[in-house]
Amino acid sequence: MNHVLDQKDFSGLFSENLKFDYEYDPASQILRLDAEHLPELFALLAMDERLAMDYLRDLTAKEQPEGEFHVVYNWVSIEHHHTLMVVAKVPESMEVLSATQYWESANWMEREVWDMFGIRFAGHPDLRRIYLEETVSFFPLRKSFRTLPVENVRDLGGSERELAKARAKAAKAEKEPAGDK
Amino acid sequence: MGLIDGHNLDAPAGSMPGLALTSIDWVINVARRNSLWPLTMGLACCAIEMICASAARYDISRFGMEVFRPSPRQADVMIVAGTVTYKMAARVKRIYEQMPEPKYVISMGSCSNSGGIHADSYSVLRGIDKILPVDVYVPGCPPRPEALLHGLMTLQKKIDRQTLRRNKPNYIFENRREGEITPLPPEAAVEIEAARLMGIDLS
Amino acid sequence: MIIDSATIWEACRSLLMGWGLGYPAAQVIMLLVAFLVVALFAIVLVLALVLIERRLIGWIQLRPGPNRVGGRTGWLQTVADALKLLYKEDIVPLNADRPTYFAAPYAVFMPVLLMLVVLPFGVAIINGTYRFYVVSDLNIALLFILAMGSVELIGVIMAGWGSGNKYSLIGAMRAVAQLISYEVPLVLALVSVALFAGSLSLVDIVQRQSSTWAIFPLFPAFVIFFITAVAETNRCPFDLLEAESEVVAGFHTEYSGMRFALFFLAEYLAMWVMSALIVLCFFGGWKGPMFLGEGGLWFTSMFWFMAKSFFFVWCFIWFRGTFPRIRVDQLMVFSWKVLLPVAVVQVMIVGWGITYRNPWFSANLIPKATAVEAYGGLIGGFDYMTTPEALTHLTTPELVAFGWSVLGAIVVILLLGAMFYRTIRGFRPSRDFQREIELKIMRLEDAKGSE
Amino acid sequence: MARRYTQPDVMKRRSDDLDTQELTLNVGPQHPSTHGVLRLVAVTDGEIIKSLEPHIGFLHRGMEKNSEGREYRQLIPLWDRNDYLASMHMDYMVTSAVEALMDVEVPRRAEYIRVIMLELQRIASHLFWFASFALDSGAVTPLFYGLKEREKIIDLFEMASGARLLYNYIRPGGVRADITPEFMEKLSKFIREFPRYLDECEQLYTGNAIFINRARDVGVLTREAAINLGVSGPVLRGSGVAWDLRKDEPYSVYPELKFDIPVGERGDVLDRYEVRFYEMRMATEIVRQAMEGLPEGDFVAKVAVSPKTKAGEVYVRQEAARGEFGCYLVSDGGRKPWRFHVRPGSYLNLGALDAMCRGYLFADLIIILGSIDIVLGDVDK
Repeated sequence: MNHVLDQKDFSGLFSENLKFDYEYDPASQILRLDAEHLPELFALLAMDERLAMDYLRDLTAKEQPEGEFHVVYNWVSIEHHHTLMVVAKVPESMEVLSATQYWESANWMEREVWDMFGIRFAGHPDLRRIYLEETVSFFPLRKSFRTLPVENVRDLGGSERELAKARAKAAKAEKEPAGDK
Repeated sequence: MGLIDGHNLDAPAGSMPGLALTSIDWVINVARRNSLWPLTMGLACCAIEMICASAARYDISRFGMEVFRPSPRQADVMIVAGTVTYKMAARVKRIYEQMPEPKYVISMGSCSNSGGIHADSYSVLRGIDKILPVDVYVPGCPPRPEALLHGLMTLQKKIDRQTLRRNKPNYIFENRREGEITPLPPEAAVEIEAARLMGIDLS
Repeated sequence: MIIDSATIWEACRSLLMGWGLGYPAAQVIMLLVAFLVVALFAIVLVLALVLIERRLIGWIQLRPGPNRVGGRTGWLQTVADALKLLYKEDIVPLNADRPTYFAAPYAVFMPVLLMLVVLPFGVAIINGTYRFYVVSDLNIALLFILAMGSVELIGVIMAGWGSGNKYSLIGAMRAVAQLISYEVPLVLALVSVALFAGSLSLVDIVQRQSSTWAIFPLFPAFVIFFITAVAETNRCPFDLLEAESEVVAGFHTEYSGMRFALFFLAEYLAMWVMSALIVLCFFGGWKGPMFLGEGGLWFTSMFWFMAKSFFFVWCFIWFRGTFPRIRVDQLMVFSWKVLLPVAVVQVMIVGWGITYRNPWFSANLIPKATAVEAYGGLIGGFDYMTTPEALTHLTTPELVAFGWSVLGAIVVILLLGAMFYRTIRGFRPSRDFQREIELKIMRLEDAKGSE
Repeated sequence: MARRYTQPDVMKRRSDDLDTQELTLNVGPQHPSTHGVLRLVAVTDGEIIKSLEPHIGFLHRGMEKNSEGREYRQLIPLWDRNDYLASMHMDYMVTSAVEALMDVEVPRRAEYIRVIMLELQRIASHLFWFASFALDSGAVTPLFYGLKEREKIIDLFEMASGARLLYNYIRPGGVRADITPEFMEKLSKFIREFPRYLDECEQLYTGNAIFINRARDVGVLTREAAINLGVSGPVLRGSGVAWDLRKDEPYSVYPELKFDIPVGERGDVLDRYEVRFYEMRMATEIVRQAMEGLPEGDFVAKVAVSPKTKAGEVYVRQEAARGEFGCYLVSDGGRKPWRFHVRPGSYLNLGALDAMCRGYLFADLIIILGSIDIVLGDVDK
């Protein structure tokens, strides 16, 4: 789902310009495709007057339960006030095209995705880790990476329930006469 | 301290050197505890409460501590306010080493006490006391400014017990005299190993 | 019986010589003691100044300020600070240039201390002769003070270089640029004072202000001197070389303990010396208003001197509580493009006024006042001010000169008044902004309505 | 008037007889004016900045990873610590993301209370920005004036939520506790007095010629560059783009309230300053309207202690104090998020620092950094 005020239907525009397999849902404004086709999509989004997606507001990635990775883009057109979310499936080579040639804001966001997921961006001017040191060997946001469980972090919901139970017990004990057991 | 070292410190209690030294201790401790200049080092959320403590309502300057020094060379007390990540911990340690003796450390907030809400994270140091000797812990997430002021007053009480006399329990240059560094707690080994995985040398 | 420094001096010397010391030995011992007294005075003064600053700044910033050590007033706070700094560890950075690093604090502190030597604090009239409270009435006192100010600069550079730290070096570089460029208008402002008084001795300068304080004819010079004095002492808004938000602590970033305290002492002492210099050069030194001042009593004169200088110290602190910091290139532009031309014009006007005996600038024509005249200063002192009767006796060039100076004074007053009004009124962009947006919306709505 | 030194200028200077050398200056990570633990490496020629690279990650706590192991209600206190100067916005961000996948009808009273809190938080955040910005430019007193007024808002928050800094107040279905008549009384007093106080602040600081000279035409970011670099919030509006999510992609009950969006003209530090000041005035106005229109009714809908969401993915956004806060939530239908990503406002705003600083003086760097108002917790996550 994608909160949009006036949802425009781009189906005609996409079917006219995109000559590959894709999935488009006008209700939620989400476009799903394979990452190999991103060059054509970028050119369309940046160049087409009717789309004019000039503001790349978010770029991130996610790992699917099956182990494949998706890169997620969120665009908005400040000129036309419409939005679009693109979910691109990352190929086996873990390399997709960088969006920095059209949108400079992708620079740091792509570095973050590389840092956290280990997805490479071809054509990025300066692809280094951004949060962690260069020498780190793991990618923290992959599901295969697990943080060490720490014993003193309690399950908040559970402990609250236990506390409520104990209180109720105490109140009950107070209400009843002292000698009664 | 050269003058004082020359005296016979084993003289029986009540004789003149002891008396003189006790009053010198008293004068210097009064001076020290009333002019604790903090280092401006805010790391995260607690820094905001630290700034609030220095602002008009809580006014840390009543205790003569409003002289926040930007340079560690001129500071007396380091208030570690906020989450210490492994990446920052190495820097915090270096800044601590740049401060001149006598120096004190206040650990402000759950994160620098024990890791707090981020204790299960892959990049957060679980307590600044794994790498530095801490004088006062201020609990809270974040502690209120009153709590920080209370922590500072607790530190003042600690300073009151210091002495300039060697071979006494509260001699302030205990470690420096022996040329050794304060030993790290046993839990520190785990943290140093975890930091090494993150590419940071903490030892 | 009035006790004054000269009496004490002679009494001490006779005492020492009575113990069998020769004249030179007695003199040397007394000089040493005098120097110790001056140093002690300086340290007590600085401790008081720091405390005053912290309390005043606290008052400006809506908070009480230090009030724990020494009762509610917190009067021992700075003593505690000094003691603590005395007992701090003294760190020397590994890559420091050691001789320079060690010498720098003294090279900064000593010149400022030496400036105190030539400052006259007051006057006593004993047996019809003047006795001035000054350690040494040098006849080149102004020159001496300027020279000492420049020597201080060398200390700052030494500190910046010796520390082996980039921030220190940048702070010191800024110090060089700032102090050198502000020295020029400072000197020119003092040149007009010296021309006006016809002497470089501070005692003479004060004595020549018997009829009128130098601020009235030399108002632009006063403004220039005040601004440059703030810059010379590195106080806000010119505190670029120790700008916390930019270069950490500037040239004394690497100093700790007592060495740092020496920089601290020097800064505050310089602040007071500059205030005292303003008072001596423009506000009649120890002379109080009208008959309250020159009564020949040492304590009234000292009182007025200290009161006036502390007023300017207060102004310095007030500035710090109010102004943001100026930027480094604007600092230069302000000095070379604004202050310097005005100072040059001021010197030209004074010179011209003296040549043509303009009544505004003819104070140096007054004979050195004697005790009798001083007592009659109530009536006689203002005789030299221009009165309607005196105007009729002027020659034509004098009259023209007088007219010019009146015109100049009006222009200066208008300019400063406009600046003052601008500061008081303030400029509120967001409100103007709001009005603009409202206007825009109105226009848009009008346009829609017409469609 | 400030001047931007272009590359040829620098080259010309260097081709003079002087044998100059580039100076690499390292600011931070512990520096009084980096607003936390940011490290800036500036290559300067004398005092002119030739290039600048921010190094971040000194406060990276791995919060996105930690979120994956927590239930939805536990996410709120965790993400409170992200942008600790605008915790209410953080609460609202998590809440709106969860609500979007939950089918819950939020009571209107709760929405109004949320708007009041969000706008008060905006004022508090901007006041803190004013304090620290003035401190960066060398004026100490505004710090105390700004924080004095902020304490009043903190008092209000404390009355409502019980905390001074991190509130954990807005939660799925509504808010944690209803606001009381005493709160409303104190709030209306605050609303009455606040504009007069803003005037006082401007008299103290804005009118100062030194400040105007330092801020005008410094750190210019053009309209096109601002959009391309993805900056948001007051920085974007300061560059002349009328883009405010409260107007352009409305959420909560903002469509029912009347307010203006301030827009700058030159895109310099002074414009960003003005925009923020005007936003504070406007936020006061919004709070007043929301206070008057506050309906009676429930303050929270019935939501399970540990709610489950539908499977799916959602991207929600809101206009927070520091710009657009987006939240991308992927749920597998359980009690914990599968993937929780936050698009922080400060992160991209900081990315534009290099473009703003090139060609200006090193002394300008500090005031430009202050004008984009970053929170390092938000940048590093």
